[in-house]
Amino acid sequence: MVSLFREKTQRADGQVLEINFGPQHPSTHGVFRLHTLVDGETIREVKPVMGYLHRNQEQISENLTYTGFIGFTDRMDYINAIPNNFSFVLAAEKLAGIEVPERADHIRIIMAELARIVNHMAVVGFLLNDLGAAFTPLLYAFRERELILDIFEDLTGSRMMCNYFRIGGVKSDLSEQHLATIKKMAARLPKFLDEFETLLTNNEILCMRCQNTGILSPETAVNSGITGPALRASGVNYDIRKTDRYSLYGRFDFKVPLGKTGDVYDRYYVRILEIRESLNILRQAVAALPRGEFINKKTAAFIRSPRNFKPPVGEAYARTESPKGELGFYILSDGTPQPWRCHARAPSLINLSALETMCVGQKIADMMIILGSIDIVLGETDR
Amino acid sequence: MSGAGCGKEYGKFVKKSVPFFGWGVLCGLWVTLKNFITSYFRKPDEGGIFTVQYPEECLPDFEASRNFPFLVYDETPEKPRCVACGICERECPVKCIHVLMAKDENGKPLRRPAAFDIDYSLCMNCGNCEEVCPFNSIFMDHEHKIAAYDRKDLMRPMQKLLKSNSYFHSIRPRDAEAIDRAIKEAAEKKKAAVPAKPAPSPEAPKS
Amino acid sequence: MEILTLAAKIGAYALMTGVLLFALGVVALRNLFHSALCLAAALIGIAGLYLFFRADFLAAVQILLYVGAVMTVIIFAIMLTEHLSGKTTIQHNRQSLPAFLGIAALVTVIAKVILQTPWPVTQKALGAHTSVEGIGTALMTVYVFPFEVISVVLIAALIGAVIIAKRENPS
Amino acid sequence: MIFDPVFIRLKALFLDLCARFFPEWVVMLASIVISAVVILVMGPVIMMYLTLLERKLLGRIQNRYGPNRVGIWGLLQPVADGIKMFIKEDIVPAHADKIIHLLAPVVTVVPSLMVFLVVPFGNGMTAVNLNIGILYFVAISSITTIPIFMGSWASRNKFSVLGGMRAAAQMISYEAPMTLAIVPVIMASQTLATATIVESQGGGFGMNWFIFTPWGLLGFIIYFFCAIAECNRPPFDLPEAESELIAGFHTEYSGMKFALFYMAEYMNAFTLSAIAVTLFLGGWQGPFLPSWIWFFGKTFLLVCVMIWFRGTFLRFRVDHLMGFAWKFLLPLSLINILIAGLWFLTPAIAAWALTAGLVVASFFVFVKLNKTFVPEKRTYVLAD
Repeated sequence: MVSLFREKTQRADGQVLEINFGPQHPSTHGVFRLHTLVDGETIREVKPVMGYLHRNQEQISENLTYTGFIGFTDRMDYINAIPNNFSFVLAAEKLAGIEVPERADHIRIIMAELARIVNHMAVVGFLLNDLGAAFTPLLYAFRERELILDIFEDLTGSRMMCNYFRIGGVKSDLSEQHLATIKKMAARLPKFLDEFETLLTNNEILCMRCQNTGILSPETAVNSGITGPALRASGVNYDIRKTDRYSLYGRFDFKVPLGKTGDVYDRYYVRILEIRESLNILRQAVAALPRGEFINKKTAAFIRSPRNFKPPVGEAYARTESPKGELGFYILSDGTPQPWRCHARAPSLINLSALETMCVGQKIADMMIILGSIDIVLGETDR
Repeated sequence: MSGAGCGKEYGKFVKKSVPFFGWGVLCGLWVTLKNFITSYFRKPDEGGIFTVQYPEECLPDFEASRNFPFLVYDETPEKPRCVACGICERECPVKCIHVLMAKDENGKPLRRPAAFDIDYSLCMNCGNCEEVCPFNSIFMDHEHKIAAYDRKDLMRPMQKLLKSNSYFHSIRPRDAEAIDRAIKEAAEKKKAAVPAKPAPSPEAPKS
Repeated sequence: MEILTLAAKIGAYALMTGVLLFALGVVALRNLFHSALCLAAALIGIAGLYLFFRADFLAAVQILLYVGAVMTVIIFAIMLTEHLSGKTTIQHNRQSLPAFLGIAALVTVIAKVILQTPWPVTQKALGAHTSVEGIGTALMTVYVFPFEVISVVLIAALIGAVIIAKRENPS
Repeated sequence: MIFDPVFIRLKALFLDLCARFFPEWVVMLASIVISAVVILVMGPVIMMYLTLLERKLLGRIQNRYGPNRVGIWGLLQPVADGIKMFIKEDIVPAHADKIIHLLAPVVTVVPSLMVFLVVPFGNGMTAVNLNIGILYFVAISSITTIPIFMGSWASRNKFSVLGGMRAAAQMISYEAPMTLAIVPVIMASQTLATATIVESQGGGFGMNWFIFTPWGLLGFIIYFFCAIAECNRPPFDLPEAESELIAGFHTEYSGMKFALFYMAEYMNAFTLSAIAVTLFLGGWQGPFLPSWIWFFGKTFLLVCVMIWFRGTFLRFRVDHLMGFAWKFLLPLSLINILIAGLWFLTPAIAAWALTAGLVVASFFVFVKLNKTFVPEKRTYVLAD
């Protein structure tokens, strides 16, 4: 492997060790390489090396219909498929100027918020595993996650690769039974969160490990284009659900939790608070779910014949607040059933850009939890 | 930008304070102890044992759950619903479906498949084939135990893909009933409009 | 019982031979890490000899201090100096002649002392058992001054170590 | 108590039988061999079933069954694991120092087995009643760093080296407070022999156990933390930190060599708990039941607590770990010696009040002095 630091290693005083964390390493969350220079246990330099999971998804989209590509967006951030669907479908609708029925919008928000809860719970669980817990918090989180995935499977047919959103609406309607399960879930989760927080939030070891490690200043965060909980933990009030008010997010009353220090602990706690806010939105959306169509009548036909969906020549960029940050799809159409170019602004990739700033001067163990707290999914980083 | 981005402050959420050093650790120990004890007598979703002993017991199937596609026949496997139109082949995002239309001696298409192969090793379970099929012929199965020792074994020929309508009823009763009704209605309509018309596309409610 | 005594004798001589061999390894082996491990083995062997001569306390302290602490520090140092751990090192240099002379002088002195000391092998001396209480009492009464001096030296060393460690780290 | 000396009677019976047919030296040899064989068999068996116990308990803590497929309640799981370890390919890295790479796991097991010699398993059931028992234990457990060094150095793997460094630093650091935590016990029982220490805690329906004194409680807590650190178990499992160093010093080990490392670790966990029981929890002392049941019951309880800790806690960071040992446990253990001295000098009720007050006060003082340990209070804004 070619050293990325050849020049600098020679200048270093011989105490420096060059270590590759990854591509096969238990806590790089996939095939990802952290090329590091360490001085004893202290990190001197970090170079993230990605691309091991590159699957050419943007190129694939150019040979697929819009509907056909929705299934591929599932595979980008494979922990939570639905927000990916959401973003892509919004972009396609913007391109073709399609209205979405209110019921469909409500269903979309319900599903997206459930997915956010799933994602945040998985992330906090994995972060705790990186911190050295023997799977207990992760399995507690996964216990609840499984129940939400049950809802997903019941409604969309798949636990993780939902492929649920369609242009102009969603694939299938939410029944009363589904609503009852979701209501039950929304009532159950706060209790679980309380237990989870008792286990962790005040834990002295967690505080020692996480507080003041990997501090990301608001300036660096904004300059590096970091979005999502990682940005909000630094105290910048930027939530696309609030700024863009896409879909029907403008109608619901929810708060944006903000941290102050921007360290790993804040990123952990902001996520916990976001789960609580998501539950808030969920309750409101379930209560306000109107009757009506779950998909725009005109576009319903595109499900059966995807090749008839030919958006006019033009371009569109739509972004959503995915659980990991700003997930945007930029689509360029030439009037054919396939997008001419489709680009995804993947938060996992862009949030990595400040990794070195956060890691330098910290310990090896900190690097792992900083990586865990940024919340990357390699499927999205590499696409 | 620091602080400048902060919007109107709604209120402050202050963390619970800890009575003394070590309290958080003790709380954590209490939670794990509680879960340890309740794992012996509580129900699965109330703190009991949550896992399922897989080969002996399975989680219940959801009607909508989808795994791999299969083909439906009405009476006998020789007469599948599929007419080899090739739409699913065209719309499959990963191109795992291969359809060959049967032809008689004169080379006239017979509106049934001569070969219909699905490569399960390529299939990504998206369910798009089911959505685009105008003849209600291809559906997503619940079967998930398809592991094989060889890649070739994952290439399913038509004989293995064809399953009866009653099987379809058994895994997805609601959808199957709706589709049967729609097919019957379409057939009656066709009978009523005696002068032969092009086959109306059976509009089945999908859910 | 003779057989047991004989076995014990054989064991003791085997132990001594082992200690000598490992000691030779310390100076002869080309790999510093191997040398260090040989030193550890030799020290453990010496502890075994102490045990054999019924100096339990001394044996335990030998292992605790030399093997447990000193050796760990030596190996730590070897591992930290990375370029030493990998390659083989030449174990002699130009000062071999003066070193040889110095060692010869030392050996002569020690041999003379050993030869001149009368070794009274009495039944009483053989039966003597160094008890922990005895050592403790001696340290706290007769040898209390050297004991305290050593503790002062140790504290000085500790403070020095802390100061050196602090200086390296500017932050 | 018929069952109490059952093992001693068995051994005596066997030796009597020997004495009828063989000369005296055979009987002596047989006595040694019996004790040695019992220990050599017991060590690995305890290790095997500790792995099962750990997996079962962790499973229950995490709301799942542990291993339950091999045999009834998974009782044959350790056997299956052993077979798997035996038939696994033994991989030696190309650039490894072959001899030391092979020796390291073998040497690791030796000190852990040697500690069993002085463990009083029951009334009169100590293999060798050394009069320096506790010192022997401290000395032997101080060797355990060397095989870890050997393994980490011989693997020629950077993760291994880092793990080895951490192990050495950690073990040296935690040895100091551990030894100092033992000192009050020696002061109280006026002996170093393990069996005598247990005997000095007898009577009073367990109320004479050293843990029921302020200095005993503090000493026990310090000792127990240090013991967990000594055998590299969470939350002090830095040398083999999975999420950072993959497997630390045994990254490059597979098959039976790996199993030997594991065996040493679990036997260490057992012996360290056993010594804790001996020192603070009254050893085999206890009413009604045979002494060895009391001993094993208490020891396994402590092992379960270790597993419980593993199921709950996160890993320390290396600087916090060092800070915890040197800035918190070490001064506390020094103060504990003072407290123990006061306890013996002052009359009963005054001693309780004085020492308990001192324990609590010193705990809070050291918490105050160690600012890095104390969590910051954070506020979070809920913005619109």
